[in-house]
Amino acid sequence: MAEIRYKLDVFEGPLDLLLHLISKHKLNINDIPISSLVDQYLEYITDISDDMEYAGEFLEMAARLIYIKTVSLLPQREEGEKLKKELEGRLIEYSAIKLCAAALSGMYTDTPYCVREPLKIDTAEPYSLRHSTAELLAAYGALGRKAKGSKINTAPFQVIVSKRFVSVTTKMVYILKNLYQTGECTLKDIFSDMTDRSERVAAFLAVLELTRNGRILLNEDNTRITFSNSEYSEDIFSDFDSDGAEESDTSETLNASEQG
Amino acid sequence: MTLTDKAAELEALLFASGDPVDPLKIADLLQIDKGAVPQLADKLNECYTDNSSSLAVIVLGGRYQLAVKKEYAAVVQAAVREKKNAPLSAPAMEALTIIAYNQPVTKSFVEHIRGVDSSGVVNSLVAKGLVEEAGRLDLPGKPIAYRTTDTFLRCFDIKSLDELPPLPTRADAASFAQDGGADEDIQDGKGGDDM
Amino acid sequence: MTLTDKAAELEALLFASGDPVDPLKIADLLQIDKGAVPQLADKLNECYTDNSSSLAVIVLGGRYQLAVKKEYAAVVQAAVREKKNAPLSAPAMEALTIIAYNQPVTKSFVEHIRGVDSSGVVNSLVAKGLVEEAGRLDLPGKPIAYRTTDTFLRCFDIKSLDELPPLPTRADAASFAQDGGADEDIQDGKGGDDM
Repeated sequence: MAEIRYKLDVFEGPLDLLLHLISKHKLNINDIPISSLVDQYLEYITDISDDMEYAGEFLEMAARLIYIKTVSLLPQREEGEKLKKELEGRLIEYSAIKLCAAALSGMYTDTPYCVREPLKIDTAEPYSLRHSTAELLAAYGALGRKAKGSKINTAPFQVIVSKRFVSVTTKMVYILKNLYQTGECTLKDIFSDMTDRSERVAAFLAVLELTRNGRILLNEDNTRITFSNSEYSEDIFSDFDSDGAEESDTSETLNASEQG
Repeated sequence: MTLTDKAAELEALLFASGDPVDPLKIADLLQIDKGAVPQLADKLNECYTDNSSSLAVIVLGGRYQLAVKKEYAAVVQAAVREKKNAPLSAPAMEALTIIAYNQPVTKSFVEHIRGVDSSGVVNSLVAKGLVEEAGRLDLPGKPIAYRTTDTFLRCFDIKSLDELPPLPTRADAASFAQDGGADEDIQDGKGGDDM
Repeated sequence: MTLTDKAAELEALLFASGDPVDPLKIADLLQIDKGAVPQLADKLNECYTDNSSSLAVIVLGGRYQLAVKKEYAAVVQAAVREKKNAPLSAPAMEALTIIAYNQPVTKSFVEHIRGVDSSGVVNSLVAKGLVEEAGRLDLPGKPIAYRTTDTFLRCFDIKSLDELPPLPTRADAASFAQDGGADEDIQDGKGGDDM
């Protein structure tokens, strides 16, 4: 696949490939022998059909060539001739553009005359030309169907934008509160009714944080947690109370679990 | 009086920069000693005076800038005003229409409707004072929203946005589509709903 | 050689504008006859040459712009840290050629001639400032047309589109395709599709 891609990357597109084949096989561009061109073209792109997206333009041209060849075989040959002329015309036109692009690219300079930004002066004088509102309507008409824009609907994005963030502190309190009641619990219990990703991440970080500062202990296979030292338990909430932003959140959690 | 090579280089540098340039940077770019910069600037200024040029090197907070002498302020003002008052281009008018009828809208909304990058066009409308920022929308990335200004109302000679002409109804749009050959999409009335 | 009042005013005007200015506007702002503008610009240029200034008045598409002479491009580019004009890729050059010789044209016209989707290439030319929108064509779907800019003229060092090399004749193009002017490139595979 990579090889084919490399082979085709050399060309700007199907027209470029056709020009290449025409020059390589010394075909007459003013009267292309379609049959032999089709064969050579197909031979060239034969392996690319796996990658439709990449090769679409090349395949479309293949289909076109085959179509021209087919209609040329019919008794009524006018259409075939017409299509062939059209293709020849396109190829010659494209060839002219390539020639011209080569000439232009020689004129392109990487060090042109340098110019400057306009002077930035705040005249505090805004735009003052007068327009009629009919010009707005005309511009609207020029947009065609696209002008039928609806207002931005923020609702579908609410989920993303206002996604709940669960603080680690809240979860630390939640875990400790659990431990007051049970003395020890499994990690599974803690995560069991958490469905929200943010909540789970916060709880996980809370466990790590509590372990790090020595308030809980994890057993050997990291499945159960226990209080490491009950004497801390008195101070814990006062610690968190100083964290102003989290305060209301925390107390809500506490109330909820007290009621429960 | 003619300029030395280095003075001409300094002129080129200040001309293209626009903003004030630090002497250290000047010394670095011209490969001269930092101490020689003031002298070079003086030289350039002398030359401008001698030749009755409209330009002058000014020093702002220790940095150098090329500017127009005060005597020419009138002509400069006129040039800038003229620029600001350049008539609206067709793309600008399109973008203004989209903003006027859908405000507040983001640049990407304008871009979506127009089908091409419209950032520059919207910026030019802001520069002309026809459109202004209107906070950020509650969308991913918190994009800036834009709305029309009082200047807009004045320029279009209306008192409020209510006076904007009504947009063609769906039926009108459909017949427009028929004459104009525009799209079927209008029929179902939800052209560009998606962002 | 010293500047006359009007020449100095012209200098101030062009300096402030930055962009190319139409001679009609110059005549209007300086209150001179339109026919006197080219002469005045010549005067200013003469003066710049005499004084070995780094500046020059250039004419782009019939409009006047103050610029830095090419000799000083290196120092200016270092100063404004403007990326050196990256060479244009082959696809970009093809698209630019098609637009330059057929303007105003739509993206689908470019695509038709090249035989490949050209939307991205045209967008990149717009981003580079070589090409700009030129309104919509009265065709189904109201497509946007594109044309080349003043920057295009400046980057190809021509004063107007008339100075573009003539398009190859049909016969030239046909024989080019036949004797394979492009052949060598293809053999060693350095077509270079990347932009």
